Amino acid sequence: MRTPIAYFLVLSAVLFALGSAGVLMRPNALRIFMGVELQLNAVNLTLVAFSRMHLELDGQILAFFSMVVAAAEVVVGLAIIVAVFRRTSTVDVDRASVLRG
Amino acid sequence: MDAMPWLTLVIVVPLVGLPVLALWRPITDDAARWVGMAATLTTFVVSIGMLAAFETGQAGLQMVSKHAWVESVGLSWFVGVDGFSIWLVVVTTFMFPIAIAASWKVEHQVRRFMAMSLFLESVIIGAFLSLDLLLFFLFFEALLFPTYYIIGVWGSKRRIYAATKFLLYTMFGSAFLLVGIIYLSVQAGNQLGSITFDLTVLERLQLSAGQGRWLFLAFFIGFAVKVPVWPLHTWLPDAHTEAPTMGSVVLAAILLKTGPYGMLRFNLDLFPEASRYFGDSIMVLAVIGIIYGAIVAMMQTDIKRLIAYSSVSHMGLIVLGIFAFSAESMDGAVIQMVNHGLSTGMLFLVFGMLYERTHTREIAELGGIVQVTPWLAGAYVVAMLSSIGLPGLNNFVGEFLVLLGTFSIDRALASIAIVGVILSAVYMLWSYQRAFQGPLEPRWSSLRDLSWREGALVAPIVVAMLWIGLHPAPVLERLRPTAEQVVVRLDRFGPAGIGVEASDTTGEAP
Amino acid sequence: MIDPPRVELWAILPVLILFGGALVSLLGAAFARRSEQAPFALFTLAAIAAAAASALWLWDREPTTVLQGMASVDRLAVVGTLVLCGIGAYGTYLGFHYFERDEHRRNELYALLLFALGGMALLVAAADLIVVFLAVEVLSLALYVLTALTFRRGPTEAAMKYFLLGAFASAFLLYGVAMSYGAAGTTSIQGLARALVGTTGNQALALVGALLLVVGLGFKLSLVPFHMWTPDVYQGAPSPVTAFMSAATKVAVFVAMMRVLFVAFGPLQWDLAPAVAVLSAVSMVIGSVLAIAQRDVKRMLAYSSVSQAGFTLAAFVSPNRAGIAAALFYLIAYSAAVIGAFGVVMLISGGIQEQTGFDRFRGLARRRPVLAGLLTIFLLSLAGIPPTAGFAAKVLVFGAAVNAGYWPLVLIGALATVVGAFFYLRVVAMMTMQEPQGDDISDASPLPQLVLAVPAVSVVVLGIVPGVIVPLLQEAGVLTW
Amino acid sequence: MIDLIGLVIAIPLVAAGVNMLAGKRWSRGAGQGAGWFATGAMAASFVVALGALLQLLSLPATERTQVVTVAEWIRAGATSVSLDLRVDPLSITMALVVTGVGSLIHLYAIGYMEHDARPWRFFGYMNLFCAFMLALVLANDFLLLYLGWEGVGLCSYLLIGFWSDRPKAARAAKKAFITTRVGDVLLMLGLFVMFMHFGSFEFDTVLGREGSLPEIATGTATAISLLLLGGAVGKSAQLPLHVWLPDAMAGPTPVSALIHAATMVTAGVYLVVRSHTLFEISEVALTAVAIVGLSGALYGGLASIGQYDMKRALAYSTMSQLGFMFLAAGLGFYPIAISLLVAHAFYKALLFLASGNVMHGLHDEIDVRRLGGLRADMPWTAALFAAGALSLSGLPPFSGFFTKDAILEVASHDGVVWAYVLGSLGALISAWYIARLFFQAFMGRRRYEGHAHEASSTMRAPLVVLAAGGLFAGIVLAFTPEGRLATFLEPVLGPIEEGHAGPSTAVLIAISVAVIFAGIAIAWRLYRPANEDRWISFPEREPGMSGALGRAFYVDDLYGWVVGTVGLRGAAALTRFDRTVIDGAVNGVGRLATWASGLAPVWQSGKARRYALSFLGGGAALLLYAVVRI
Repeated sequence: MRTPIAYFLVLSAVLFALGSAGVLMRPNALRIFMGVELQLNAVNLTLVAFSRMHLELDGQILAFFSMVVAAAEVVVGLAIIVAVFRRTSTVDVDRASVLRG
Repeated sequence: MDAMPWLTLVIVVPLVGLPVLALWRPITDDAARWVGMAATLTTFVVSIGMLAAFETGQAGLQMVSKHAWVESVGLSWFVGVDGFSIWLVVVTTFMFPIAIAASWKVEHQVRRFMAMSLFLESVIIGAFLSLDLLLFFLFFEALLFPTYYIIGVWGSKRRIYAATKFLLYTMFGSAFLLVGIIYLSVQAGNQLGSITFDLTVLERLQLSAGQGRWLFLAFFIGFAVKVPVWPLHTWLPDAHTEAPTMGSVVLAAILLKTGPYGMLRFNLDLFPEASRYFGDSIMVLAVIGIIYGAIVAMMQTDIKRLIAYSSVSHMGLIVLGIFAFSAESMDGAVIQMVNHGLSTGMLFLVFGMLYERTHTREIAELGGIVQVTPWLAGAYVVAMLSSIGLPGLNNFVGEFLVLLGTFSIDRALASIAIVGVILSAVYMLWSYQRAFQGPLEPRWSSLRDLSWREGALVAPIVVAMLWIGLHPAPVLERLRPTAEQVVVRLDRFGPAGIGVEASDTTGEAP
Repeated sequence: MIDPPRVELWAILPVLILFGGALVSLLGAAFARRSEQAPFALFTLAAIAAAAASALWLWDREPTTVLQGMASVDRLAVVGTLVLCGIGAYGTYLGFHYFERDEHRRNELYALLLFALGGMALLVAAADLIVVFLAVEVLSLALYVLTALTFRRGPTEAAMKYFLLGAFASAFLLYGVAMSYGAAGTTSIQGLARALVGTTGNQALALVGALLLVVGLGFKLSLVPFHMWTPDVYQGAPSPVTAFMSAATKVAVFVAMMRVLFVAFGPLQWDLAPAVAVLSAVSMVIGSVLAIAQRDVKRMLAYSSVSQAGFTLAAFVSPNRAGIAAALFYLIAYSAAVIGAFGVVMLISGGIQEQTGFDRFRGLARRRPVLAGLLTIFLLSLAGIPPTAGFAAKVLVFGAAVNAGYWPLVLIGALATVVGAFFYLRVVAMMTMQEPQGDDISDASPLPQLVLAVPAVSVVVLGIVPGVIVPLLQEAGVLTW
Repeated sequence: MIDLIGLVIAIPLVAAGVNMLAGKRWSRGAGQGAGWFATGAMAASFVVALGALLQLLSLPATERTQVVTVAEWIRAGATSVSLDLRVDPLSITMALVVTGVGSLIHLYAIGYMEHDARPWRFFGYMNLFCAFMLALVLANDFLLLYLGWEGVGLCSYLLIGFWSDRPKAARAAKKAFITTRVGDVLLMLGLFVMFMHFGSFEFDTVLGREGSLPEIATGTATAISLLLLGGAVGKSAQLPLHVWLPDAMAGPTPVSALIHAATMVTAGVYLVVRSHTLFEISEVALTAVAIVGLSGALYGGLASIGQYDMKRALAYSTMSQLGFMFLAAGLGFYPIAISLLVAHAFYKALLFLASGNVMHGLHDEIDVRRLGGLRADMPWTAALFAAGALSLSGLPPFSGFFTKDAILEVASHDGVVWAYVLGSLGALISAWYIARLFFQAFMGRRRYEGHAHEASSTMRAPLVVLAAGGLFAGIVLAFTPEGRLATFLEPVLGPIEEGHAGPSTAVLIAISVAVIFAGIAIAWRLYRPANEDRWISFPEREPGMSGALGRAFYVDDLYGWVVGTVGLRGAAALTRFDRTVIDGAVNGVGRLATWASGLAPVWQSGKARRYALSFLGGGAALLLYAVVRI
């Protein structure tokens, strides 16, 4: 017997929520970024689940796209974070608040 | 019908000066002044041509010219003139050269000053002549910046505060106006299939009573701020006081008139039922304004503020005349717009001349100067007497007609409003006594009296005042048909006023 | 035997040109010996011109979708691409001038600009949610780097915030795509529309997806409450970059938004419009109000761009040609004004020194009458005071909204305009009505002033005769189903 | 001549303009060009008026109402006012008084103003005044009448404040204008009601052609006439709007004589008499007029007794004399009212100018306590003042007798006893106060230093003429109910139906003569030279009484308190309200927005995670919306 689609959706929603929570909880830029990655992968799970539901492959292809995008983001993001670290020798986003108001 | 496109001309001519001022780099200040003067004078001449082409005794719109401008939006260049607007245009073109000459002494950024003045004149005239609501609103909003700029750059100490207050307050009002206009045009789109801002089309729309009343309010707020109707008046004293003479004169003489004019042209025309419905309450507001403005004026220690509050009072009278819906009061209201323009304009003009000499606006600091500057004081007295409605001078005609017409509609209100006549004498004469009479302040003992140039500026206004005061027939007979037409139309939407019955009984009397 | 997919590359020629140009100039930047930036700038401008030309060439094509429904060929895309190319050209020139005065050159600027531009060009032509997602990512990644370009403290911090929040937002965007996919079984925009019109689509899921997409795109558009990165990034980023992204991003994303809201989720219009209206209202009001307290012109303009996005969004409550044309006109007017404004700010603030405090602007009309005049025109247009394009744009947008029955929204907007007038004209007042303070570091070289005069003139012309482009925009407003 | 009646107004008007613009030229140095010019103008216009009179007399009594159209003035809605002048016995009489007495006073003023800095302006104003006054009396409709009405008010304002460097004068001028304006406003309201009923301001329409009464409901008539009376009360300084007249004496004496005695203040009487038909329709209004008159007569008389300032005393006496005129009009004896008006014009002008001589001779000393014994130094003036006093007191055969006595006589014959009794009392008081002035100022020992030089000939000649008029006009014109003037006025004012109640005429005359002598006797008893110290020290001995009389029963002080204290406080409060509440609200909105905007940093703290939180909040809200919507 097949597992109902709802299970996957709920699970991915939970993961997505966890990812967001990670973003909100952690002051460390890298951990925030991990949170984001978790969200993306939660979405990937959703996509795959749906593509299974619709019995066609678009969703899974889309998931691959998102992985690529995630990778690209890692590249750019880490570069920027490093740049910040070079200047302020910290990756605590809360310290980076010169711009405000 | 006249071949010349007088109206378009009179709107465009002032703008001719702009490129000269903007592009001709090595222009000297004097040259700039003369450019401004020439442009405004030409405009005056053109407006006289328009006046000559105007057919007396016709109620409807004349010299109408309509050209599609932005079809996709429904905007069209649609101008026309009738008894309501003709004199306002003339008084505008009449006051502008005087105002410019009065600002001859402006030394700082003369080119911009002249450019702004010309732009201002053009858009004011445009506002008076446009029959396309969007076009009107365009001009109505375009007024703001030049005025803001003139007050803010060439004004006195708290000029930026005053300019900003003026701008924001007026924009606040026109926000409602804009929504009203757009809503109306969309209604037109739904009923006639094509979006249009054409007044003559929109006035035939079928609006439910509710729609009519809400739209009326939206329009009314927009204009009431400009008038200003109590209690939306507090921007006026600041703007008047801080503005340079040019600003004060134009503001008082012309700009304020766009408010009551808008009510006449749009509120009454588009929403007759609602006008009837709100008429009484607006009359009450107007009367409050009359008395309130006069009393507050009495207590002012700054002459320009005093004159400003007197404007609040007088404009209240105009609004009263409009919403009394009797032929006399409406005639009175329209001619009173002209009169108030002349008298208050002249008050600011003459006081501006005095200010150039004394650099104070405080009544307490002046005193006794009539002994050293008899002619200046004389000019001030003439303006003052006109503004307190002395028979033989222009204001009396308007005041009398407004009060007469109102009295025939609502005795109580007219009787309260007429107290304003007494109060105006009180605050004017009192301030005159304190500022001009009494023992001479030693520090003013060497004031110069009016120069010939200044005298030449004042003279034409005085002539106009006496002319309207002693022989207003030419003015009245051009605006009367329009006013009567409007009143008759309005009477279909409400109880006919007693005044109308009276005029019926004596209609055949020559 | 399955026939190979047909590949109509001509249809996305502008995008290809831009990406190609990007790669070339990237290689050039890598291998060029002398760090002379003029050639790069010229090459970039040439690429942009070519892209624009190829876009024009597409104008008369029969509207269709190509590449298995991935990209669409229609006039909306063409208009979008053209506007973007214009903005890109200005971004290029401003960037060139900006770094020309600085000792260390940044030739990767041009590559990044072209990448971003390519992403945007792809976005305005996107016919599939996947492409929307990818395009958004491409342009964002480029913009992240552009923000940090000078590697000073402000820029890097801004870039980090932009990046983290951007990634966060793109997660939502992707989630929205996923939901839509779940609802309709396809991610093609027209497919979604068909599915939702019919019974095959799951309305509830679709609504959630649509809203998530709005969230994701709303971030790029800096709509309240997704706007909070905007002030920091706009202030932190180098002025030319700010100028470029404040204009170009909005154009591209709003065009995508049209396709998403009007076509893909057109059937859900009645459910979406209220949400859109609320977003628009809060953006207009909060953006304007928060701008009042700002004492830094770049930051003030950032908040103003928030409220401007709100105004543009107001047109999205009426799903028809009028609405689209109004939105497009508004975008054009806004882009011209905002590019010009940031350009003048760049010149006044001493380029790379980025001194954008109010004091720089006091009495400017005395020192630099031309710059002050230009900035005045741009600010008046942003404030929506006639006779500028901003006024016409507001009238069009409000007209569309009232037409859809949303007159309260319009009233709020009109009142927000009053608040806007306050802070825009306060700058005018400072320039014209106050005395100069401190030393003058502004850049008075004639060429940039001349270049910036073009948008100023066009703003005025569009204000007086909006009719010259409105019909074209209305044609562009015809979307294929 | 009648067709040229416009000249009567035009000449002084033009002269005024010329004098004010160019008078400076020919007034420099010794020559008093402006003065002579103005006087000439008045004389010329007098001649024209005289000519008109003669032509009028040549016509049969029934055709003595001529209307001359000059131009159209206002036409709006149904309002149509053409600028017509009306020449009939009444208006021509008034015109002659204005121009005649006017010329004499102008002549006098030449000498009086010789030391002034700007005589040309003074004479300009004087001529202007005459022009407006003539417009008022010659008007054929109420609107032109109103024009003149306000015009004379303006000139009175300008002339009272002529020496504007004296704060007293400036204040008095303002007070006069504003106080009379109250009356003017009532008059205007009257015109409104009139217009609503008749749709016109024409005399013929409103008042009915001679003989016929206008058709109008009593109520409306009452309303109109009472409002008109309000205007009259203001102009003629009757209770309760009299407070401006005494202060108006701050102006140059010729002004007091011309405007505040002979002409302008009588405009109220003229208005009532002119519109008598309306008043007659409503008995109420007529009674009101009588009451106003009587109270004015008594109040003015008593107040006059209390004054030490000669001109103030004369001012209050003017008020009481005007009171008598109103009484006459109120009882319906219009010709007598006019007769008294004419006679009063003569002798009151005379009295004022005589006191003017005193001031001129004693550099502006006017307080009787510091005068006395002037007989010796200025015999002419003394004699002339005496003549005026005799005429005013009403001893036969002087003009005062014919008029005041006539009122009482007719009153008693018509059996209006209260009017008769109180009127006689008023007569007694009049005799009393005028005799008092003469005794105090001209008899007894001199209480002033130096020599009071007698007035020059140009300042005596006109007085002589006025004296002649004051003394003998009565006999010449026979101001009796059936005398010439009365018959002349009959076409306009109708005949006087004299009743036959009460005692016979002879008895009445005897009584009134006795009354007058009683008054003089009282005056002699109190103020004869021997009593000098007692009356000078009167205030110390009777502070209450002298205070009450001297300050005219504190009416003015009451007004001063109401306006000056209560009114100003209220106005100040309203102004504060305007600044704090209304404008405060406006600025408050601005402040609110700025405050809200200031909150930005609180949330916009620069911390990325907080940004993410608000982002998430927004998303959650939208999802919630979706849930609700589904």
